[in-house]
Amino acid sequence: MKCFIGIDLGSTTTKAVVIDESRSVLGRGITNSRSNYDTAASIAKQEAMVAARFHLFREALAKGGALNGGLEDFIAQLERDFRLEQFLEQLADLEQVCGRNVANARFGDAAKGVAAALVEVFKRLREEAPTLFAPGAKRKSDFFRDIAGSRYLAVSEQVAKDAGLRYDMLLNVFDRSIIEVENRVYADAVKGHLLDALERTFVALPGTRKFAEKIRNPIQSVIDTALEETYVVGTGYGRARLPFSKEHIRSEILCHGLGAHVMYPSTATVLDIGGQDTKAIQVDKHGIVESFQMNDRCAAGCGRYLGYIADEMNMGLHELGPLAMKATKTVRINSTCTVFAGAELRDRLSLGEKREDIMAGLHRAIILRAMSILARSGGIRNEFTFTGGVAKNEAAVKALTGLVRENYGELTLNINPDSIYTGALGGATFAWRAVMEEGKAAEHREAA
Amino acid sequence: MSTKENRVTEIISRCSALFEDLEFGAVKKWKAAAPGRKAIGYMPVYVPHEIVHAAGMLPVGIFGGGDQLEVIQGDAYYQSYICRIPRSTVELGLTGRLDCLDGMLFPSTCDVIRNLSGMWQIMFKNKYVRYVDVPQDYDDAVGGQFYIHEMQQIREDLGKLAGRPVTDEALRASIVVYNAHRKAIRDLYAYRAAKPWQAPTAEVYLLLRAGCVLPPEEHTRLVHDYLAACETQQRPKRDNARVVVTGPFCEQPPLGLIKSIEMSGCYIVDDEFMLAFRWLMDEVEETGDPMQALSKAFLHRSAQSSSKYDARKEDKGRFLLHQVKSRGAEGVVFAAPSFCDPALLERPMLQEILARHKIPYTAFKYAENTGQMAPIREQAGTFADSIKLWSAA
Amino acid sequence: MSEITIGIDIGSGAVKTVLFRGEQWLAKRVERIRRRDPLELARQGFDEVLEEAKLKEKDVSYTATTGEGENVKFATGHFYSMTTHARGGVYLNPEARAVVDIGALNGRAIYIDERGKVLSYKMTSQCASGSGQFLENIARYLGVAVEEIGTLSKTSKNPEKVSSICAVLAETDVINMVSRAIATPDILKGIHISMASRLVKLLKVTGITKGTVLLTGGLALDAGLLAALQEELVNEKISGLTAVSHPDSIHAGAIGAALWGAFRHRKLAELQSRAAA
Amino acid sequence: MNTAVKKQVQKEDAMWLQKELINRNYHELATAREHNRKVSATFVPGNLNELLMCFDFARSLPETNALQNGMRKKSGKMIMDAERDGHSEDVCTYVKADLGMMLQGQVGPTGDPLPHPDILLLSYTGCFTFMKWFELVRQKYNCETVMLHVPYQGDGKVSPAMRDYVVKQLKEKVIPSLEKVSGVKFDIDRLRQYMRESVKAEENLVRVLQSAKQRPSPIDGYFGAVYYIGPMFTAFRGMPEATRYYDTLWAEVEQRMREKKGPVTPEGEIAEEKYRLVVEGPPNWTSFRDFWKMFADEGAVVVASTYAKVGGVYDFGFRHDPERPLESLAEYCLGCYTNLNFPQRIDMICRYMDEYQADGLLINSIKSCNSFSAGQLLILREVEKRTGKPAAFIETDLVDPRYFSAANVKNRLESYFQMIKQKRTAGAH
Repeated sequence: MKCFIGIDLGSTTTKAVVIDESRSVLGRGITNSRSNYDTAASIAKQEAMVAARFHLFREALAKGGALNGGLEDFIAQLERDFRLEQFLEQLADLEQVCGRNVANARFGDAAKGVAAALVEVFKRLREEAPTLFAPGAKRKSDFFRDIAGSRYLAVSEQVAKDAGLRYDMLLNVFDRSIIEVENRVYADAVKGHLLDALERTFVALPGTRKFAEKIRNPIQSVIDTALEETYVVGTGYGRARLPFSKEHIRSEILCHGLGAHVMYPSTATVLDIGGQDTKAIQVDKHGIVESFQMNDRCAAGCGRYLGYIADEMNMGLHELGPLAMKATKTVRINSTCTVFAGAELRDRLSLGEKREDIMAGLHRAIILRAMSILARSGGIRNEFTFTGGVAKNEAAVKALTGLVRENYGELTLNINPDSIYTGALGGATFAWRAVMEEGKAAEHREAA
Repeated sequence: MSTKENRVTEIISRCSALFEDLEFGAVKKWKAAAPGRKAIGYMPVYVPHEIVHAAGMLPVGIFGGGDQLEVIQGDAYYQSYICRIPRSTVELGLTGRLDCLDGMLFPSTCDVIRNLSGMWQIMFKNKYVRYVDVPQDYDDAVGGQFYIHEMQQIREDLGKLAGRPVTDEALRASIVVYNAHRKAIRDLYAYRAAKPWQAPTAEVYLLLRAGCVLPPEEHTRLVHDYLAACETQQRPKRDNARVVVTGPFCEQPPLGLIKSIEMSGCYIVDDEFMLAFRWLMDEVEETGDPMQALSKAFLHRSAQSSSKYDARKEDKGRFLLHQVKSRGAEGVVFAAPSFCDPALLERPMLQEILARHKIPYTAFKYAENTGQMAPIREQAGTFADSIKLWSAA
Repeated sequence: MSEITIGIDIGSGAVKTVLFRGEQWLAKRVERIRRRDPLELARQGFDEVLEEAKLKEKDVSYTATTGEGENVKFATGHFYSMTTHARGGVYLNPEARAVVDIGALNGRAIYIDERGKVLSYKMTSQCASGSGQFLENIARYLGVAVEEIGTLSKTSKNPEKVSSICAVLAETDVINMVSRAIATPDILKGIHISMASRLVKLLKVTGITKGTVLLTGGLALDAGLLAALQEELVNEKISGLTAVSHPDSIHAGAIGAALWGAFRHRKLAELQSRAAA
Repeated sequence: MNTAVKKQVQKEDAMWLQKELINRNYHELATAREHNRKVSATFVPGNLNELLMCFDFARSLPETNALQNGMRKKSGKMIMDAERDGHSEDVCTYVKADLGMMLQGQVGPTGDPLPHPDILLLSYTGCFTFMKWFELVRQKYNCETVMLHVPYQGDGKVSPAMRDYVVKQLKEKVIPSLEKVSGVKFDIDRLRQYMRESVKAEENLVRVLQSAKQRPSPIDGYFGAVYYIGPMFTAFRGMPEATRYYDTLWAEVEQRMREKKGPVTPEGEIAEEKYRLVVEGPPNWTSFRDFWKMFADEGAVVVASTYAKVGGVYDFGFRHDPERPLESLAEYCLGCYTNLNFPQRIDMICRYMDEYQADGLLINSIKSCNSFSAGQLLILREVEKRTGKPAAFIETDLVDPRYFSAANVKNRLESYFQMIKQKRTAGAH
């Protein structure tokens, strides 16, 4: 089937959206942007394609009617099992690379001990893996680097202590190995993982086993359906580095404007807070950009700021918002300089301020900065759409909602859980237009 | 209850309330006390307050928004490499907090404040706005004549605004009021330099800031009261280094920064805060042609600051050296607002002169909303340490 | 018998602890913070140096903190870090006439005399792309252990300079470099050069023209940085300065704190005995 | 000889003439001491070239030196040197490039040594930093300094008092100082003669700049204009050589107009004029060609710029007047672009947008220059409001290579051009 793909290569994450001929979203994929942009784009695209398969599974299974009532649970379980399969493969890969790197590192006499410790660390990681993907389990992030990294740090600190080894050495091995592992695309493995996951799901949900064939067949046929990459449009911060021709590239401003318009056709003002930039965009009723403003050469107040804070607090990015929501007051934070955020945080803590109150202040500081960029672009008009990774953060949303009301009165505020994909959706829509409206040939997308 | 001991606290908490009131309640109250009263704002650095006063109006010092104002709209007008004060001032204006002002005077400080005068004309079309150019030529016949013209224009404008011309009589009377005010401020500075532990700069600063929103007569009384109250109590004297703080002549540091300098072991014995009140260094002639008198005071007896031209090479740094010597300071702290062209361009010249006179100095930058005091404490603390631990060695 | 003093230097990257008996150095500890609570690490360091020196808490006459240690509850007193680095620098290398301390966030150049008196100093402000924290983040990203940074950097033939001043944007610069297949040593060297250039600038501003410059702080043992600094000094034709490091450079702040602690202890004792008399 | 070849030769004429002028001036400066000539330094806005010529000064313009060093990629090091000498990162990089050059031994952009000036004519017009700049030079090198304070047009007009003040300073301060330092007696007829030359050149410069009203524009009114204004804004206004340069230039531009040709860029001719822009703010010099290429590659032509008026606004009718020499010099100084207040600057840009049929306004905000930059975002908003045309904002610096982020600028420019295009296609529907 024909697929139109938009890829938004951001500074921290890379997003992809796949839409079909009727412009319905088939799937969304996200990964952390890494040093290799091709890889990031491929992985995001692959993730979106996997999501598209799940979308098609759901449709096919619904049609088959075998899972009456239990469809959503089944799909959710299948997805978790698929993630676990993926995780285990990458973990095995990581173990192998780590092993190789211990041999190469100059640890001298300690090398043996480190190698032994690694075996123990990975044994524990493998054992606990299913709990990470159990129903209701909370993960700090969805990316392998983050999940594996945070667990590795925790487990290896314990292992090192028990073995009387230097913790630093274990960290070192991880640091030098992860980059290699995360830059690998496991494209060939997807089908296999899906099928393996299916078997796991039958185990997890034994009640479904009696319909095994009625389930397996439609799934197999979806797996066998070719998803054709009809047209790809790239956008985002790193778009210039995508291996696409100029025809296939649009500025992220246009894509965000269009993406927001597609999600909410009455959008007039769009705010996007990304990793390194904040964009305020004014669009007309056709989704055409009228004006825009971005932050300047200083990345203060961008999403990456929260990343630094999370590191500083030893928390996951997802956990910051909920903590800030517990605040009983808002500590005033004036510096939105990312690098100094940690220093400011420590300053406040040492003055006896509570973590949650400081968090609320930090979120407010980011949003204040965004409010200024919005004011620069001509203010907020109805309807107002908030997109980007930070839009998922409830504390940021709360601060924004309050400030918008104070400064612009009541208006419609659109925030979508999928808003991080806005730029990619715009890109996919441009791809769709190129073929369906402008009759562009589905020329080859990626040069070698 | 008003015992002698808490009179200081009383005065300072009043000043503190005035300082924190970003709604300018004191100005509104003054205006409401009699019908038809008008208030004219001025930004830091010198404008002839006497003319505003003689027109029966209240001169109001607008010294930015400090660290308690959330700047949203103001930031929309300025790039990150422009100092803070214009953006917080724009914020004050756009949020209606300056509606109580009937006009604004923008002194000749630097290009940023100069441009702000034109922006104000566009943003606040119904208000009286004027850029006050001061001569950089100090001859009575050349710069003086131009300056008198400039002041004359303001005098006529304000006369129109007031509905009656500003008479020479009124101007002379205002000169007398301001001479008394300047005298009070000079006394305050002399007192602090003599007993810095009795009049900490955080207090002196708040007291000065009260002068932004109070009529000069009332502020003069307040300064006298404070000085009298200070003498009634003994405060502990600490082993601190005596320093002159130079640089903050326009955008003001947060109060926390002033406290941090003191906490890290420095007594501030002279400074450039609120230089607007001390611009004319001694008494202005109270008889004769008042415009001539004001012009002469400006041309020949006004403070040296980085926003002013030094006609001769040998004039550079004289004022600062005088501050150091006359106040018995042991060192100089250059505290300049980030991106402040006048202060930062002046700094190397002054430092060279201090080095020549073997006066130690340290330097850092701040913004009116600086939140992190640790680097400030570290630098001021090391400076104080090095003076204290080693001065006898 | 000389008094026992402990110096604790809480930086933003690591906590350093030393124990002295008079001028005699008995024990040391360094613990990278890596997302842990610095105050707990300070206590841990305190206990560990005591254990190493086979002493008890009650034997300690003065515990001095420096760096971000103003809130250590069990400390006797606090000294500002440039004061302590100066003193510690001269202790480690009596020839030192300047101390350059590169911490995780700020860099400092301190011009001193032969007694460790601070003559002048300069600290970096704002925007931290040239900071230790930045280098460490990048190294982690590149999969390079902190100890290896220097060795790798020294093999660079074509260092690639980082142009952004904002550390966040500089991160992207580096990510771009990786995607352009710039070799790891060239990236690291590029960062070293930009750091060295900032440090030389700081040094020049302090007014020092000749003598030995001792690197202290967490990055002092980074041979790549030292090399870049020496090259920058040559490039800038400040040939009167020689940059050196010391195996114990990382402890300079803590040493200074311990020594100043002893000084204060004697002073306090003197005052007390005078009061008693 | 066919016409194509002839055209090429003509094109080279103006460029070659200019290059020769500049090189000769640097040579004159380098050899001033041996020829017993005194050296003056002054600034571009309000530069009193005709007056300085009356005293036989070899004339140096520190801003031009800095920008030439910027274009030759030498300024980065100079700025670092000045910062190491104690100057703040925050302040104007022209000043630091100049002071850095002095610290490096005062070798000018062409490699010729530059002598320390005998007199600094501080024409304090439209820029606060000028004042500190010459104070800094004075303190370090002990040069004689004379201040010419030009009041700001705070009310948007030049009052008789302002003009009288400037004239009085010219008579009582500037001219006597110049006489004293140079040893040459002031001759007002000589001044008149130079001013007559100025007028001729000014007429042609205005013609050249206004040729951009044509579609396609034969010139680029920003990147190209930087070259066209060179002789006029620096040490050559009032010289017959400058008059010749502008004659030649105008002949070339006229020819291109007749042939309906677009501007010539360093990368060749612009084939298709896709976007017509007005630009506010000075250019970046350290990446000047790359910067221009970002426009040229997209078919964007700048039809008018405020920077081309920084050393004098001639296109609204001002000419030096030999009949009222000192008054006219005063009016010239008072009328420079950066001495205009905000409402005037906005009016001027709106007028350009209209008269030159521009698609939009681009502001290149320069970190170094508060005189230009402080408040530009208000200009942006007002112009958008008044013209209905889109405006965009980028940030660079004059001569500090650290402040030119090519990726950043390109990203914004691309987005801007795509936006104009998208709007245009939408409008056509």
